[in-house]
Amino acid sequence: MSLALDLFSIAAISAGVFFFLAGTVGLLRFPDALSRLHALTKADNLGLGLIVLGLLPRAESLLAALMLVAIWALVQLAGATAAQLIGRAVRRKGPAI
Amino acid sequence: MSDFLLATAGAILFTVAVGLVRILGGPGDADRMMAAQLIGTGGIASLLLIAAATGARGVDDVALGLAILAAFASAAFVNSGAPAEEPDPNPADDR
Amino acid sequence: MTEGASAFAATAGGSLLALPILVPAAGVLLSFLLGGRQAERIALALMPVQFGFAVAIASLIWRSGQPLVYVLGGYAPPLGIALRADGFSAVMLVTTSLIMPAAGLYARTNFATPNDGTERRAPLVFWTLLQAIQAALSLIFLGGDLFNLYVALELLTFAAAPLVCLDGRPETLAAALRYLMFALFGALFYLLGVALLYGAYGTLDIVLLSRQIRAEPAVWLAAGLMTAGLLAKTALFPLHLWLPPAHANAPAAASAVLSGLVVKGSFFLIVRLWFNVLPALPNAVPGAILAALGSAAILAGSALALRQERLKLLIAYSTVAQIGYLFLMFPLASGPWSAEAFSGGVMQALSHAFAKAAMFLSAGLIAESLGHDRIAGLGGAGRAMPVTFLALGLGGLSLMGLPPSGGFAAKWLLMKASIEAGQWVWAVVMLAGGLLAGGYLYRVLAPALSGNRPRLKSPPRRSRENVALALALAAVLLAFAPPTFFAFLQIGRPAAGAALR
Amino acid sequence: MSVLQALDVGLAFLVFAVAAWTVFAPGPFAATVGYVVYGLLLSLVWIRLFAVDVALTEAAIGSGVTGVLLIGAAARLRGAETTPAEEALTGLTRLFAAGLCLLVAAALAAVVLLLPDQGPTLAPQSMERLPETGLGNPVTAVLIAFRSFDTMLEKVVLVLGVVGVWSLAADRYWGGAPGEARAERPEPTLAFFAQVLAPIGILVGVHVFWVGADEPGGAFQGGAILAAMWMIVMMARLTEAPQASAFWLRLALIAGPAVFLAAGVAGAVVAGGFFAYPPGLAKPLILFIETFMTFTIAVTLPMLVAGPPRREPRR
Repeated sequence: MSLALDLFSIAAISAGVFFFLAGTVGLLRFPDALSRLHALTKADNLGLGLIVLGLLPRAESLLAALMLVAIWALVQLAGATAAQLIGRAVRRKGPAI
Repeated sequence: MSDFLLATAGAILFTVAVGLVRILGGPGDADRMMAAQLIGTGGIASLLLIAAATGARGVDDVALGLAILAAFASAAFVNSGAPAEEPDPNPADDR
Repeated sequence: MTEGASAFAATAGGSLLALPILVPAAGVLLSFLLGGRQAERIALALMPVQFGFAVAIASLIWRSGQPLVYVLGGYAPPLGIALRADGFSAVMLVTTSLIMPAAGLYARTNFATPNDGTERRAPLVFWTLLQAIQAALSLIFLGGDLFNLYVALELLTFAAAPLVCLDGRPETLAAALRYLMFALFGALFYLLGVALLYGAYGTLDIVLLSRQIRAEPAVWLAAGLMTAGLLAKTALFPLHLWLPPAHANAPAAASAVLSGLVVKGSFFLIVRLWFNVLPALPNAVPGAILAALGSAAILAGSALALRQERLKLLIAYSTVAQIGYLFLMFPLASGPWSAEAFSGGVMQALSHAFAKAAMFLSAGLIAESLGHDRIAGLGGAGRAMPVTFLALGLGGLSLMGLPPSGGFAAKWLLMKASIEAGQWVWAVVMLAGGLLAGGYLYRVLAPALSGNRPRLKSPPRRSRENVALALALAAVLLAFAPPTFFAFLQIGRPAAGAALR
Repeated sequence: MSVLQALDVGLAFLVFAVAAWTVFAPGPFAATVGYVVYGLLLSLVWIRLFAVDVALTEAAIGSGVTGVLLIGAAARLRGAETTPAEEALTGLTRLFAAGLCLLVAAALAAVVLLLPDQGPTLAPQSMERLPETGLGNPVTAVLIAFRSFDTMLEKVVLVLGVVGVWSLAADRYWGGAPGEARAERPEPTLAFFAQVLAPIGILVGVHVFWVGADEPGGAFQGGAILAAMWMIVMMARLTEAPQASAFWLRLALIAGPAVFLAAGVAGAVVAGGFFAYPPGLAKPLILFIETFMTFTIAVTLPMLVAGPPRREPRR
């Protein structure tokens, strides 16, 4: 059982790392600000989400697990807001800001 | 297992930081802001991984604090980008 | 060392030491809360109280012949914080509590709240921060713990910097910012040194540290960093760049406090550092470096003062020069002449405090009455406002080091010590500095006392002239300090420079 | 080298790289972004040094308050071609400054390496006397009991900070609300975000303050998070900055140090010395003082960020 959980953790966390990598590559390679923003949000949502998912089986208590989920939810909220705000700013002032 | 967690923490940090180093020249402030946002998320991820691996106490509060403040820099950035100095000549036109 | 086993046991009456810090701190909070005219009332009402504390502390030290100690919160060092007062602390406390009310009485005209009681910016800020400076200086003179003293430095910085740009002109803002940068970097370097000392010895208490300190790399680096940081705050040449614009642009009453007292705060800490914390370090080389910088300050500051076109800038550059004298005591700090050198340094700090405060207040009166402070336009002004120029001249007497004045006593003691120590060079510098001071004062006084009376925009108020004159007279009277005064200064003074050999 | 050591070394290099990035960044805004990231990495470093209290402070101040302050400052400088400081610096001064920095850094590094690995410390003594305070977190005990005098005075420094910032106001704006009046067009996204975040953030802030007695946390960290919540609500224009002359604001700004000072003086009457706590009553008193300090910090930091009054006072 523990082995299965470990394997699950490893798989989820590795997938999370992949999305962080993808987010970075997108940030560096995509042609314009709005599409770079697009890449970025994937890292926020999926990257951290998968890592939290992978860490859940290892949480010491239910409260700790809830805390992990809450952190992810907050980052989701922050990421979505930041993406909206930056996107609007870029559209309003042009990509040079 | 904790070695794996630590290695991933390092990998994430390294990945997102490369983004910042690469983006030194911009092109625009918005890109720099995005890089900072990405590092913020990456930092929280590695913090959680490090905490799980080393069992340090009280780290979840730090992660919680960082998560709450994650959008602050971006909010300030946008807020300062729309200052009162130059009122929009055509307020209806948000496009 | 006079601190014996009593270093951690509170002495009788020691609780008095907390009051000169806590009372003005409470005054700051209340003034800010109540606002309006209350700030001025609270500040002025607390000044005599503060003088009472200072005198009481001095008399307790005098009667017991021992430093006064108080342990805060019942947590003895190294865990907790101790306050300590020796002769030097007490003298500085009394000086502060005399100059503060002088500046306060002078400032009532400039920083009055309108009759309807509406709160104005400059008065509220001035009266609040004046009390903050008082609290910070008390803490500097009484603190027995290096981190506690860092807090005092922070208080002092944030109290002093806004006073520089109180009248809001852009150039004053630039001066204040520059001052702030120097002060913050200075505090940061000091803090780095404190952290190193804690890392090496696990305590921040001055007495405990002084017993353990050995000449090792960490200590040398800490001493270097802390000294450099404090020198930046004291504006010793070549770190003086911030001082002339800051002190010349501040309102006169603030300049008097900044030039007379605030720079002495960080100087006091340099003395504490080398005499009380690091007596075990051989101080020949650092002492010589400090004195060489001091000499350069005397010569360069005086030469620059000679070339100024505005009176307030001239006085500010003369502060740069006079600060230099303070550092001549360091190479003379060990040896049979050390008591003389120490007394000379302290006397210089006191007499400069009074004389410079008097001069800045006079310069403020001159600027207000004439509408400008250009030296070229001072012709005959001495006839129009004789008392003001008398105060300016008497202050100048002390700067030149002519008898009878505190400045003379200070320079005489320092000169004697340097000749006894065979270090002639400092004596030569002092003589040259006196001549140069004579030169720049002549530039001001000679035209002022000759020529036709100019038209005054408004004659200075007699009471304000008297305040300046009283300060100048205090600087003169220091020349007549009795031997018991110098004996008092020695209470609790450890000798610097490998005193433990 | 274990993975943990490798991570530490990598983290150290990263901190160094971001610091260099910040120094060499083109323009104030880029440098600010570097600084925010630097703060985030530092809080990771503090975690690795098991200084969670400091990590919390760094997270709250570095990413929250200072970041907002500096981004605002960078935005105001954006119009200027160069800052005055840049104009004044010639190549030679830059070289000199760089050399001096390198020298100090090298000397510090060398000396720190020379210090004993197990340096002398006061940690055992503070643990020994921890029970007297009734607290479980030695950091809080140092701040509010052993060295309470320092902490009280640091809070007075914060008041001086506000006085200093306000002193930059134009005379006619004295007593008015701090910060610039902004265009009346609230960003709907930001408003929604603030409405969702603020209640959660306030809970977290109070939580961090409350656990500070026994776990990492405390008045400053909790207060800083609360301060950030007020800032976001003001940024979203859901509420206006209060008038600088408002009595309640002044009271809030001094409440922390005032209560602390009063308790310290009361100690002289009831517990035999300034800043002494009566035995048995230490913990409730400490929590009482910390409550006011948290509140004051939560009010002070946004006022410091908002800047001097820039609006005519309303009567």
